[in-house]
Amino acid sequence: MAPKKPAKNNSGLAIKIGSIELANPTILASGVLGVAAGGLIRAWQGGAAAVVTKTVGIESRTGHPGPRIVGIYGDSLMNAMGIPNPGIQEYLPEIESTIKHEIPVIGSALGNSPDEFASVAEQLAKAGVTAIELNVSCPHVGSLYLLGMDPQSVTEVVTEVVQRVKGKTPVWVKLPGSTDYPCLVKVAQAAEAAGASALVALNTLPALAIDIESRRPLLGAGIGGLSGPAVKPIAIRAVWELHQAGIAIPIIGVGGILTGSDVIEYFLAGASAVQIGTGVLTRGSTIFSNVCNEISDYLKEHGINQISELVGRINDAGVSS
Amino acid sequence: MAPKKPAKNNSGLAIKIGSIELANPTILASGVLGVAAGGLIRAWQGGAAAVVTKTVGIESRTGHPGPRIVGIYGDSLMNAMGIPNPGIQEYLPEIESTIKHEIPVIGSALGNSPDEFASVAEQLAKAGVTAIELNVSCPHVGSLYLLGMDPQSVTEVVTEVVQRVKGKTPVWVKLPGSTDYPCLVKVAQAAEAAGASALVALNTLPALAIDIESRRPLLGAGIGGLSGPAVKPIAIRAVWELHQAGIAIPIIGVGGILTGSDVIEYFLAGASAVQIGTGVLTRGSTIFSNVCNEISDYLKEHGINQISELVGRINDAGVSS
Amino acid sequence: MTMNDNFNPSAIIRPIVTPILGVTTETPRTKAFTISAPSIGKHAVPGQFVMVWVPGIDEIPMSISSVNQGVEFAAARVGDATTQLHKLKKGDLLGVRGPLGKGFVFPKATEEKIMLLVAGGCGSPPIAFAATMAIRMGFVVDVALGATSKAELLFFNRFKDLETQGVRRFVVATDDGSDGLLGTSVDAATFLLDTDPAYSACLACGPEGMLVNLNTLLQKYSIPLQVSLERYMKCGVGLCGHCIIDLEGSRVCHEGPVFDAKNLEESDFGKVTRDATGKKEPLQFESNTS
Amino acid sequence: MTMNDNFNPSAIIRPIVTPILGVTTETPRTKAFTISAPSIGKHAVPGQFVMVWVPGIDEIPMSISSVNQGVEFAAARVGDATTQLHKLKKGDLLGVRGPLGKGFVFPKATEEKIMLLVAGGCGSPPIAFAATMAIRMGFVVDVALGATSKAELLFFNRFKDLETQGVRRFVVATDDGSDGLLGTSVDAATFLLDTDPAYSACLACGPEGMLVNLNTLLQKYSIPLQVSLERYMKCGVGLCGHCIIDLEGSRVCHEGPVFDAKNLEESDFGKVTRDATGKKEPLQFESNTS
Ligand SMILES: Cc1cc2nc3c(=O)[nH]c(=O)nc-3n(C[C@H](O)[C@H](O)[C@H](O)COP(=O)(O)OP(=O)(O)OC[C@H]3O[C@@H](n4cnc5c(N)ncnc54)[C@H](O)[C@@H]3O)c2cc1C
Ligand SMILES: Cc1cc2nc3c(=O)[nH]c(=O)nc-3n(C[C@H](O)[C@H](O)[C@H](O)COP(=O)(O)OP(=O)(O)OC[C@H]3O[C@@H](n4cnc5c(N)ncnc54)[C@H](O)[C@@H]3O)c2cc1C
Ligand SMILES: Cc1cc2nc3c(=O)[nH]c(=O)nc-3n(C[C@H](O)[C@H](O)[C@H](O)COP(=O)(O)O)c2cc1C
Ligand SMILES: Cc1cc2nc3c(=O)[nH]c(=O)nc-3n(C[C@H](O)[C@H](O)[C@H](O)COP(=O)(O)O)c2cc1C
Ligand code: FES
Ligand code: FES
Repeated sequence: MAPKKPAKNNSGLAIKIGSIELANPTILASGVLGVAAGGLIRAWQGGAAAVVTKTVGIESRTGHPGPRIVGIYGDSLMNAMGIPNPGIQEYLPEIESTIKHEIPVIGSALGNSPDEFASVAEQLAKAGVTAIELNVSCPHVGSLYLLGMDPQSVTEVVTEVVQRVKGKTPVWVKLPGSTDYPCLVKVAQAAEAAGASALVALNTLPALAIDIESRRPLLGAGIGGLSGPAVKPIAIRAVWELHQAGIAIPIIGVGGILTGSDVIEYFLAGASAVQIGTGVLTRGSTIFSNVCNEISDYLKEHGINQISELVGRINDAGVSS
Repeated sequence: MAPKKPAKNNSGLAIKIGSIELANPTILASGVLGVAAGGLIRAWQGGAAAVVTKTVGIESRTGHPGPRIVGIYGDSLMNAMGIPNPGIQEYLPEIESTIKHEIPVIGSALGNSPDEFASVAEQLAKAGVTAIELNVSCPHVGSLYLLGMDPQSVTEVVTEVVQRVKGKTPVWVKLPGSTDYPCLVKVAQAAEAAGASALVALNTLPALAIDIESRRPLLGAGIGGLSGPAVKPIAIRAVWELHQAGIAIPIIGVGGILTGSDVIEYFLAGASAVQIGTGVLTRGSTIFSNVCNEISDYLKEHGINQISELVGRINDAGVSS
Repeated sequence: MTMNDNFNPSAIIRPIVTPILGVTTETPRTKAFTISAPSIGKHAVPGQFVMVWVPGIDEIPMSISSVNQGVEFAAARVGDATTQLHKLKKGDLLGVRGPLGKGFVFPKATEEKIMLLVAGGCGSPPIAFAATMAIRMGFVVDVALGATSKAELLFFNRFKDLETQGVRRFVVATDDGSDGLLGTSVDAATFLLDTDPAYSACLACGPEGMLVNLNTLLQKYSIPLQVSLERYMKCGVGLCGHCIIDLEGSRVCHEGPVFDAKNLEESDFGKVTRDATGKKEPLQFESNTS
Repeated sequence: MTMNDNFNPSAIIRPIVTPILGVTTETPRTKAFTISAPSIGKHAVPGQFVMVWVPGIDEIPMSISSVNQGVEFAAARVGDATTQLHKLKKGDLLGVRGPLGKGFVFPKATEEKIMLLVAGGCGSPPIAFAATMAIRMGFVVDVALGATSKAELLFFNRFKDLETQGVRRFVVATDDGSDGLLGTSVDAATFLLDTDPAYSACLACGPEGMLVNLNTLLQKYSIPLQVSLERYMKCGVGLCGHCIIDLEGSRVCHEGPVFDAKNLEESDFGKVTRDATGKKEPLQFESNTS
């Protein structure tokens, strides 16, 4: 069974993230569909120009006990999967069978130390991933969230990873769902200075939901990460703050994207590409092509040739940070 | 015209915030309806046990240009009012005519310095407010948001205010919409140590929404504060973190409350009372009595005598922070 | 673009941003703007308003004057936002959200029923919309229109045209006597009442002083009066409380802008208004009772 | 409490937490639980499942076995969550969300149509639900049921009772021969096919080895087979990808758990499964083709 490449009837959607060229700006976010090659392929057949793998580490993780997801008012979601993954060795075949279909795969990595991050990254690079995404920001796994809030730690991780992949594979850093933008900017600057090729903003936001019948947290892990429409204006603010602060590497926006409008909003704020996760639940795995069609309509209606022309083109005269 | 006190047919709802006794746990949040005495009275007639005034400073402020509110997916809202207020002198009559109706009024204060905060607080105290709420956390007004993220500044402001009101009027501190909980806990501890009587968590979260037609921010000020259901799980997490961290003064939960269930959720996480803002838009100004009725039903169905028995009673065994 | 209507909050809290369909100069200081906003037009009733977002400047309340060819409002040039608004042309972007507030309440029409409509100054927009509606509902309609001068008689032609459709008598007054009676719309109303005071209802919009005087006048005839008020508006949807006019918390943007004049006795009506900071300021005008 | 149903996300992503209405011991290792969840019961079709939240332990998938007296499922005690589940009594709280996945597809029933239902081990729940539904739809139904021993024949009485309502033939098999044929549910099915192979469809649930063997058997007769599969589930709604079984990304929780056996050729069916980490593990079973 050879998966079919989705029709590319949308012009003006091609974008670049540094040296990486993609057919359109939509990328499958990490942790969604990505446990298996088939999931990554499904997203790509649904229109995603690239796919991010499930975050993987050196060792396998069973993840948190269930419930692992819970719906929040307004099509939003909380999850506490706990980054289940079979470990990089076991996971490599999934990546390889995806890459075999000429699908750009971004490998998401975690680690307990700069060295662990780098080991995972090395193996991902060897498997031929298009880029590596460092997950320094999962809000419900140990100290990952705090790692991503600390510029010094981020410097160490990124420096080690970039050195070990010898600058051959671009390294992206996924930022935490923080509302402390001055801190976020410092982390972003640290990542950029240490050699990151792009930033991904944002991971889920730390949150808690309680069942009032059993009086227990609605997620097995207690704390979870908020995603979906609830976080969109917060993530867009983050993208804008990073752009404003003069971050020169591309910013990939993620959080709450459901429609082409949402993507345009991210681009205007300063994003050069986007990722979609929770939207797969709301609109199905063809959300990527649906969103691309909506972007195309917008570009046509507004006489814009390339979506990339919109990056950072918010008219924010008079708006103060 | 003497406004009628709403019927108090709900038992088990009475709560205490330190020395303050309230007929039920619902309080009107600052900035909603509170420009005029009539608005505060309306909320009280709608069932609120107490009302927080619009935040006022020494000098008048015209606030931000419009648009000042914008709806966000899922009944959430962003606002950038910019804290318009006529200055404490001009505003005092509104407070006085509200207090005349024996309505517990909480005076919300801002300032550019500890001294300014204290001057406003002194005047509020003299007018007979039940408590003072320090707004150190508005995300779209100059440096207020950052002030509330800095334990040292919070210590200075709270110390000065508590000293100037001579410990006679309880001082509440309203915390910023931060997802950096370690920081939030430090600020809370600073406030507590400096003599605050209660904490209010959270103010709105800093966010940005963009109109893709005009390519401008949808709020006149650009940046706005996110409120409503989108922020509820984040604020509940904040309340829980504060409670977990051993904060001993009462915590007042605020953010996204629409129903009695939401209030129960906040109580289980550690809140002793709640405030409601955006819900006034969703369910009207009688949301307070509606919510109280829903709480009563819950208490009855579950054989609970007093809502206060629920404070912090989340069963979070096995849940790690 | 309508692609994500499913996902959008309602148009009362999120503007529909759309190119202006048409601009017409109605008086030297007033222009009428028409925009395409079917979801607003479909539900609007006379007296309701929209918040108009002039991108980059401000968002301001404007009464809906017509929903025939799209949503129309007419803005007098008075300050920053309206000055910028007047510079906009067909095709320029404008945001509108609404319909906001409660409009005029039309009594059940019977053959006998006659309605008096009174518009002063910039008060014509909701009255023009109300006239169209009243006629469609089968009312006999008399209109009293006032302005500073003949040129400033807003929607004069529109009311004039309605004479063939159901407006029985149309009387104008100008401060300078350049057209009609010498005086205000209240004087025009007095003229109409002198001839035939058998009105079942009166709907009015205009400067607050005029509305106070009209109220005094109509009380003598026991004709129920509905007035459309103006207050400084921040949110437009009853949330912020800026436009409250009494101790019951009546919000001009939500319970109003149209109120039964008889319910305004214990309110700020005719007495005070608030500025942008929320500060109360006394209203000054010439009273016809003194 | 139903007070805020308006504001709640749908029951497929948020559990309905409610006291257990009833618990019955069905076999030494299996108990059936009934809960009140009308919104789930109303929409559920045979083959669909719920995610059952055992508070404080875990959330696990369980096929719906009946929607007559509330939503019912039957759980074998195999590990942590099911052991704790078995300790729960009537009135204890349980969370359920659903209905999840796609159920069995019933061919259009005509007088001639006869359906074969095959359940092995813990596979009875969806098959019992399917039997009830098939009978209501007018099918003639034959049932093959297998288990390790007589005592473990899950829902034996239920199928037996259905003999008066539309089950034509009901054949059991046990590994130890303590009841019916000596063998598995596939042997019971073989017995039925030997007598009369004119089935228009076969629906089956049970251990994957059994399903593979059944598939081999039915291919000889060209009888279309639908199987209900089990995979480790994390989200249950097609989001996380943990239960994917092929390169097209077929999710057992979303495109399944019921699949047409003929579509499973290039899938993991009968070959591999994933553990809680997502690691692939070979499936081992005794094949009837070797
Ligand atoms: C319900 C309602 C309906 C209205 N309908 C019409 C109409 O149909 N046609 C028309 O010409 N005018 C109408 N107005 C008045 C109109 O809103 C103001 O003239 C306009 O806001 C002035 O804006 P500006 O920026 O040009 O003036 P500014 O320079 O900002 O201020 C000039 C004056 O305009 C008023 N104003 C400014 N901003 C607001 C605001 N947000 N809310 C209320 N008043 C404000 C104040 O009185 C202010 O002193 C209406 C007002 C209300 C409340
Ligand atoms: C669609 C579907 C329907 C099912 N219907 C039934 C049914 O009607 N009756 C019944 O008794 N069993 C059913 N199962 C199997 C049932 O889910 C497992 O027996 C149960 O999850 C075991 O949980 P545990 O904590 O007791 O076991 P554990 O100690 O956690 O693990 C024991 C084994 O149970 C399985 N398991 C554990 N967690 C999960 C999970 N989240 N998803 C899938 N499998 C898991 C694994 O194979 C694991 O090795 C169904 C499974 C699926 C996928
Ligand atoms: C079920 C689920 C699992 C996730 N797992 C991961 C993960 O393993 N690694 C990671 O970096 N982000 C993970 N995320 C976060 C998403 O990649 C994304 O940053 C976030 O959900 C916001 O985007 P969205 O609103 O489009 O979902 C997960 C999100 C969800 C909903
Ligand atoms: C229109 C509006 C104005 C507000 N103004 C203030 C304010 O002046 N001072 C303040 O401390 N909080 C202000 N807030 C924040 C609220 O008091 C509250 O903390 C926040 O909205 C979260 O609660 P909610 O989701 O119930 O609205 C305002 C909120 C809104 C929506
Ligand atoms: S303008 Fe906000 S309540 Fe009327
Ligand atoms: S369990 Fe998550 S996709 Fe099936």
